[in-house]
Amino acid sequence: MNLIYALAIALLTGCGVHMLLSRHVVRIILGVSLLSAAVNLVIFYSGRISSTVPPVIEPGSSALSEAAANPLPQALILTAIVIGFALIAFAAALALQAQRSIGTLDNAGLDVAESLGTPFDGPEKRR
Amino acid sequence: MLLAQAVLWPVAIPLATAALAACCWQRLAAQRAISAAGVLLMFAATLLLLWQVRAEGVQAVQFGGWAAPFGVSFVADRFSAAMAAITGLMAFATWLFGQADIRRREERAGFHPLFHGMLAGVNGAFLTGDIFNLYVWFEVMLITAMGLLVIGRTRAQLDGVLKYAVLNLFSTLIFLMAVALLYGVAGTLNMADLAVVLPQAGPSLTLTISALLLLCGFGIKAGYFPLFFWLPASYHTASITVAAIFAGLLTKVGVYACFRVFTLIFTVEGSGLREILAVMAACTMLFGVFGAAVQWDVRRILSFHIVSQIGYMLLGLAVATPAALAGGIFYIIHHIVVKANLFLLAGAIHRASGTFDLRQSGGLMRRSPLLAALFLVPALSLGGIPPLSGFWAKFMVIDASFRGGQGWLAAVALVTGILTLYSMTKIWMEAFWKDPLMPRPTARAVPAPMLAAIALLAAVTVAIGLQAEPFVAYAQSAAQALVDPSDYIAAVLGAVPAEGGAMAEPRP
Amino acid sequence: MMATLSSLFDWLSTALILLLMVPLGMACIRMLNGPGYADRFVALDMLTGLAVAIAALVASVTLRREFLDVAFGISLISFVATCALAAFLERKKGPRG
Amino acid sequence: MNSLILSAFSRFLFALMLVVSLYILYRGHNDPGGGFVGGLMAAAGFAILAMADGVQAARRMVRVHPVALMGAGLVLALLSGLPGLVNRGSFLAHWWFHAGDFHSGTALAFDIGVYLAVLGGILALILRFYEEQPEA
Amino acid sequence: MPLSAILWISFLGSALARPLALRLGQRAGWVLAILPASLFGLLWIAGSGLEGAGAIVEEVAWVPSLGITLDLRLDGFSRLFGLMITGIGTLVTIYAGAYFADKPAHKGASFLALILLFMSAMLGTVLSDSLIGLYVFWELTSLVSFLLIGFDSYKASARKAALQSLIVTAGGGLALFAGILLIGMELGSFSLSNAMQNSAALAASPWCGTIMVLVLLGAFTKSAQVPFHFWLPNAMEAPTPASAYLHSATMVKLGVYLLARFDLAFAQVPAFGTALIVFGGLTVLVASVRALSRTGYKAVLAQSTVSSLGVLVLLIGLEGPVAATATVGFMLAHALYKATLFFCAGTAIHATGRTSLVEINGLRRALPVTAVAAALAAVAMAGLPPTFSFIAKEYLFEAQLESGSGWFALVALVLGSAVFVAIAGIVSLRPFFLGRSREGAVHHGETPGLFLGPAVLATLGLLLGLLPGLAVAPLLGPAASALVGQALPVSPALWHGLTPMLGLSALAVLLGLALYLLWPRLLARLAHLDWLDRLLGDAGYNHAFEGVLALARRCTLVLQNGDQRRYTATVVGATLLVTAVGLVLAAPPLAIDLSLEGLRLAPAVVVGLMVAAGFAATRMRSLPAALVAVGIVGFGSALLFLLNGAPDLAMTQFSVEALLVVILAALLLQLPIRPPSTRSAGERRVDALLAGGFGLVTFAALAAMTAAPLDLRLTEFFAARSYPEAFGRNVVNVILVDFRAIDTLGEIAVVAFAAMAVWGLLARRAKGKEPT
Amino acid sequence: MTTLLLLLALAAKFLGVVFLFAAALGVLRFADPFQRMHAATKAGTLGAGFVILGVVLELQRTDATLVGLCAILFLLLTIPISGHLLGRAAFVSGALAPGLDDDGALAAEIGRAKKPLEQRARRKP
Amino acid sequence: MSLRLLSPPRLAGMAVLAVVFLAELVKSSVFVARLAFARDPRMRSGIIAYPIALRTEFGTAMLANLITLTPGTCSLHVSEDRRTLYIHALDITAPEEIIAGIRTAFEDRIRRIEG
Repeated sequence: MNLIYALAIALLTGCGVHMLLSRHVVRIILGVSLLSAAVNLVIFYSGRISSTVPPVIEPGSSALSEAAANPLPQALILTAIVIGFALIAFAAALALQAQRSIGTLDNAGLDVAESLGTPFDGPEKRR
Repeated sequence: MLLAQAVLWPVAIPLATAALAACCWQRLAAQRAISAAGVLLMFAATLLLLWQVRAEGVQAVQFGGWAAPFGVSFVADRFSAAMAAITGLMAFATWLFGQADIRRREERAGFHPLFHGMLAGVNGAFLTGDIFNLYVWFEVMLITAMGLLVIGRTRAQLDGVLKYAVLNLFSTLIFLMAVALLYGVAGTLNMADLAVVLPQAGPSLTLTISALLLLCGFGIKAGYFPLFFWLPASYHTASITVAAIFAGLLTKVGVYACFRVFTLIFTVEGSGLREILAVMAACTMLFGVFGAAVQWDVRRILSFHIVSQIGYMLLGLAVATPAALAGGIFYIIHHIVVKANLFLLAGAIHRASGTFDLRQSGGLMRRSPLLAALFLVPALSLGGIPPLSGFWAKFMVIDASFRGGQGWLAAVALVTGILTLYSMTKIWMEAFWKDPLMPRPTARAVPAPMLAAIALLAAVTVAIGLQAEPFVAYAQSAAQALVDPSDYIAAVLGAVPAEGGAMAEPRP
Repeated sequence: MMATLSSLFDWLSTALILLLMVPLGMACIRMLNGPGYADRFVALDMLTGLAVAIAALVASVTLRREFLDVAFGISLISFVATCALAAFLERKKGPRG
Repeated sequence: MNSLILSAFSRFLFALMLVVSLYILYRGHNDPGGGFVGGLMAAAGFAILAMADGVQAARRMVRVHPVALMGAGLVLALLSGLPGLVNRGSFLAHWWFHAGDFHSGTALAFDIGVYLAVLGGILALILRFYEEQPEA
Repeated sequence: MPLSAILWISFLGSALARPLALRLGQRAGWVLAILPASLFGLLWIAGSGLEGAGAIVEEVAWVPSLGITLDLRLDGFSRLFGLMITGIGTLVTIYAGAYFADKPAHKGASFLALILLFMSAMLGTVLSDSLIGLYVFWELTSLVSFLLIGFDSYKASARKAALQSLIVTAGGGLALFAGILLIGMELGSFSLSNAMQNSAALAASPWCGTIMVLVLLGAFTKSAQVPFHFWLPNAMEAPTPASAYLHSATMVKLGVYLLARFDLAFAQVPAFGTALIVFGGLTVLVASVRALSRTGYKAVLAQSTVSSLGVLVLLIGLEGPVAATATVGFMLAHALYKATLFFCAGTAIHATGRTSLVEINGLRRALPVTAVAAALAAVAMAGLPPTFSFIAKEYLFEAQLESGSGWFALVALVLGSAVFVAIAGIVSLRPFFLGRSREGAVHHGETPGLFLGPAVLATLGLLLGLLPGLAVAPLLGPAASALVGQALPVSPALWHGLTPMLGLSALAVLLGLALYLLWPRLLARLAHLDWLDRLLGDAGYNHAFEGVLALARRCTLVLQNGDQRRYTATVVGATLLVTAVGLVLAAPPLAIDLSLEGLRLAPAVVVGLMVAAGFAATRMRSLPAALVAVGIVGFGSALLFLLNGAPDLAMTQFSVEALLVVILAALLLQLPIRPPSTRSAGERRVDALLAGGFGLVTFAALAAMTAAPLDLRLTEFFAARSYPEAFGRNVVNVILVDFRAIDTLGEIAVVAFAAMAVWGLLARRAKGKEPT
Repeated sequence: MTTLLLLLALAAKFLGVVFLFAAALGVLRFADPFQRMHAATKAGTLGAGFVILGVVLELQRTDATLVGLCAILFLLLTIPISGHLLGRAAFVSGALAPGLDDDGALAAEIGRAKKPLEQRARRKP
Repeated sequence: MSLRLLSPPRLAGMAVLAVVFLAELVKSSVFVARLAFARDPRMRSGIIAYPIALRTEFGTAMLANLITLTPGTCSLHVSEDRRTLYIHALDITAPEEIIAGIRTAFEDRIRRIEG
């Protein structure tokens, strides 16, 4: 099973990176979300995926049963999911505002920042 | 309680300030007051921490009272205490500068809470002793930084922050992945515990990849070659107060993390990291300064210089002898002060000449000789002219690389030095010496708070330069603690009663 | 007898989960193939039911109530996503607006 | 979306989700759930309201400024760490109140802080994102 | 009087100079001259007891942690330098005060302050025994000279020259710095005297050659030796008083000072002397040719300074005690006459407003005292008796003949001397005594401040020649002794009898006369030789400078080209490269655990669907479709959590996924949803490669991770303590709110800050109806 | 009794899965988004409901029953609304509907785009 | 949803409605399932305008929801004046039957609950 998980996570990471390399901001955002899903799975995998029993102490017992899944990666992933969500939401807001004020979301047309005081004009056109 | 928890306050105070400022979202006056109090308290707290660490050695606290590898610990050794203190200073200086620079519109967009949030993130990253917690603080820093970057909502800012966001998101993701891999091998997240456990775990493919991913993740944050592109693409668009504190602190957090991780958890020695770091350092210095040499916008010149100077710090890590690490630490401290000050000066230049573009500015020597004199201090310090702080920084780093058998790195550093000096004189000649092409209507007098902030930082630079001894000695002892982290480990793992003994009995 | 029966039930529940993978796959095909956005969104909505069912079945495999809680949560919150998608579909006029 | 069917049910769904979110928040310490999911659930309730009746309607329901709400959440979460600091000398060391098998304490306050912060945060996001849309 | 006090007085004095000068107005020059004059006196007194190679040493601590002191040392040589610096400094200050009398007060004040600072820095350089201290002051002189050269900053040429001088001298300074660091590393101390005494250790060091080259670089750049000779003539953009100080006395001689000091340290490295002779000789030749091809008054003088420096460097390269005497003698002589000539030139230019020698004629009547001083200085420059220069020149030839270092040095010296003769005529006879001054050509007459300096110096040159034993012996003797490291008897006299040296002198004078007479024609001829100017001028520097900048431009253009995709691709590619190189270098064991053990079909199917959706997402052009595909991935990971015992995670993932859809749908609502691709086919291939590489790295890391069992200490602790101590049954939640509550605090802070940032970012601008 | 309940539970679960299966099949095979929506909402809801019911019967715990019933209630409450919203949105956005014979004058009431959104988006801006 | 609605007869009405509704739901699902499994799932569907006789907004919405969960129908829209309900029917061979079915199964009962 490890093989399958590892392979799948690796492939998802690859897909995420591929989308990240796009020039369109929204696709990049989707790529980030793909990549962060993959990274979350890496955390999950690193805690060893071996059990289907939730890490909740059953009534009457005062300690978690041996069979339960590893709770620590779960807590870490929870944090990571939330943080990833916040960042993606912010990136989406950026994209929205950029669309509103610059009018494009394709990086081929986004060079407002770096054309400030650029030394490259005339024959030395950028790109 | 105040003293025992000295490590806590530099993070808790700005976080509380940010939260309180957010509570008063619509009342700017209240926000300003809270912000002022927060800055002063935080500065005091960081100084307290510094004093405490100097007096009593490594300080560690365990959150929730859970013993070290189980709970999250905050640790301050000499290095991190110094970083926190310099953060306090930066916060104070930029806050002072901001009194005259921050506009109402920016305040309404949440400047105060975001500013303090960023400080909390920076200090958290400096003080945490847990690698996952480090990730969390990195994210706090990232999101607030992005928020501050676009606080003016100009088109350039939007464009810049998009690039900033993409590369930094990639950075945090590979950082997180590396953390996961570390956990998967070592089963622990506490950095001190990792330092104990990893040598027993032995080398493995996963660990090596984790180390390299950490290097790249931090490298993006820090702006190493060839990972720095986001920095010159975005920093110059930020409003000056923001850019100054960014230039001073944010990349250094990446450098700090590199220093911490590659001395405590991994070693540079014998793992192939040295060669990679050395090449990276050399290229970072050179290509950074190349960029600076050709730019015309003051802020862009300075942005590229950040990259270039990061190379020197990295050089310290690449050589990795105690002297080299001391040089790196000294360099970080020096550079934070100087680079922030230069950005503040860029703001003052903009105020006085009405433009950031060197081709259009000029005549400031006559109009504002005080500004000219103040400019010379950090500019020359950056160029490594003695006896300012930059000279000692360069001295330590280059000397260490000669002694560490990396003469070629020293040579690159020296060549970079010339180009650094060149681009600083370029600013000087264009903005101060040259007569402006045309008088600009936007030019105004530089307000007093701006000059005060600049003068404060310039004074620090001069003080470090003339009285380098305490700083050098401090950096050396900090570096010694990095090379031999037994105190750090003992403070984290050994100082608390075993396994949270105090927690065993619930209180009636 | 009870033990074998319960293990049989366990096994059956696992098999049912596996069986549910088939509709899941079919919904995914519809989501990825389209052809229209409306088709994709309908299929995405369909996933809610599937997820609830899978959560419930996991609860029956592990005999833990916690998973039923998840089903309960999903049933409520995924509605928002559908709303948003429908709103998107309805309001989006042309390539720009 | 001027859907009568949705707006007829939106208030009801909103109230339901709010109640459920509080329930999830409360029992989070012992069962799946907690402040974060609770906050999300509550925010989803507001989102439904916003989509059915418009952003202003949702905004009116909050009464408090969403940013202030999350500021309050953060403050509460920070404050919940203080009793531990005073009593136990350790920040975020939770202080507990016991009544037989019933335990409650600052951990719950912390979770409420999380709930408020997340609610305020997501609410702010949703309100902003749905604010300027061209009406159908 | 401790030496440090002298430095303190000097620096404090110069710090106070500007405000003081502003208050004093016209008399500022005279009053401020008290500072250098008193320093002169102090140095005279402090060093008067020195005998032979003796020295006064004062230890000053600075940065003990780095083994750095600010030790000061006064021996004969540094005393001679110090006296030159302060003595000429006094006169320069007075002259500058007069020179700036009719300019805005703040300019004069700034200039005086800079001059005094300059003097202090030079004084520090020659008094330092610590190499680091020396370097500190050395760079300070470079810096102040930068400010002085660019003093008339409105002139583009002044700025350019200032930059050039800074780049060259500070760049050379960095080389020197490296050399000093290496010396410190090899000898274990940064003490100059220690280095001078440990020549054997230095010669034995593997770094010896490097150190030598670096020190030579430092000195050559400062002293404008070939191939760095170009900056000094350009530096005459500085106001004349500064030129006089810069060229004649001192700053450029610091390089010579350094070489003279290191002559002992490199005593056992023959290449050192050879290099000095070769480069010094070349400098003499090049500067001679260039001096004869100029017409600008200061330009000619500047070129002749370069030539003199070449002579000095050559002299240091020569062996033998006479060479040392010749060095110090020529140094003093040159300082005296060159400063005079610069003062005179300044007065002449000031008076006429013209700079070309061709246009300045017959100023004898208008500027009588200056003319006399110029004549005296010219005689000295030509090396004619009875001036002190004549004695110096005799020594010079003697040193050459004694060391027997070959014809090259001899030719260079004789030619150089001949050109000095010619130039002496050109710069003093022609402007002051030949031709007739044009009507109304003189705007400003000479004032006491303007003629005091040249008069005193010229007289001194004559006086010392006539009475050499009076002051010269006590001054030159210790200086030369200090150079060779042992007591050296020096008895200068005007008349040595008929010696070969006299013959050489005569030859040089004759040649010089011929050159002087031929000068107008020579000038016309040389003026046409553009290639010569290019070859010998700063064209090389300009090319190198432009070349570096062009390289920088190209690098920046390629690296920071504004294209996001390029950035990301480079970053990802670099990450992969670093990982690959790191793996090769570290070569970790390849223990990999890959098995299908424990296969469960349901998760496998889910995972397969996720991957399919992931791939589909990368191929979809339409954004809503891609959103749905990414949604499947998120949904799939929620299902995975569900199937693997993580209900909390599943619930959170579902909720977050739903809200993400809500937000992204709102985003897509306001965007074009089917943007055309701007990735070319080639870029797509590169991207696929990078993505594949990244996937491979991830796969390798994951596959190797499970080869070893996980240490579950933390998990066991949480499992055991959750309920008894933290009173929660849901361990995940207990970790979140108790064990690792600070993480959660940070996490909600991230959410809160993100929301705040978005709130500010998406606010509508000034439309009024927005509730803030 | 327990065995009976368990068998009942099994039956319910099985029935639920079958319904879900049918729903997915419908989503896959039906001709246009409206018809697919019928499958997704009706059969999907019922399938999920039956599965939950089965699990509730199997677990036989009060809290689980309560939660399960609540979940079913929510499903019944939300799925028709989402079906309605999706259907209407599909109609308004002009989704291709080969199986739709008669628009019953709805287009006159709320309007219907000439082309489906995916085709409208395809046009160059 | 006012308290008025909670009087005993209304509650009884609601209970009856719920039972009927559940039965309809099962029928409807079976219907769809049969179609899904059919060899040729092609059918003629269309939109029917249904005149509403209910007064309250909530009642109308309730009706719409119930319709959605019943065989082959799904409410798409309620007209602005709340007089017409547009229903998508899977099979429109007999639209009158559908309308009649809805009227008897749901609308009358809801009207009774409305009072």
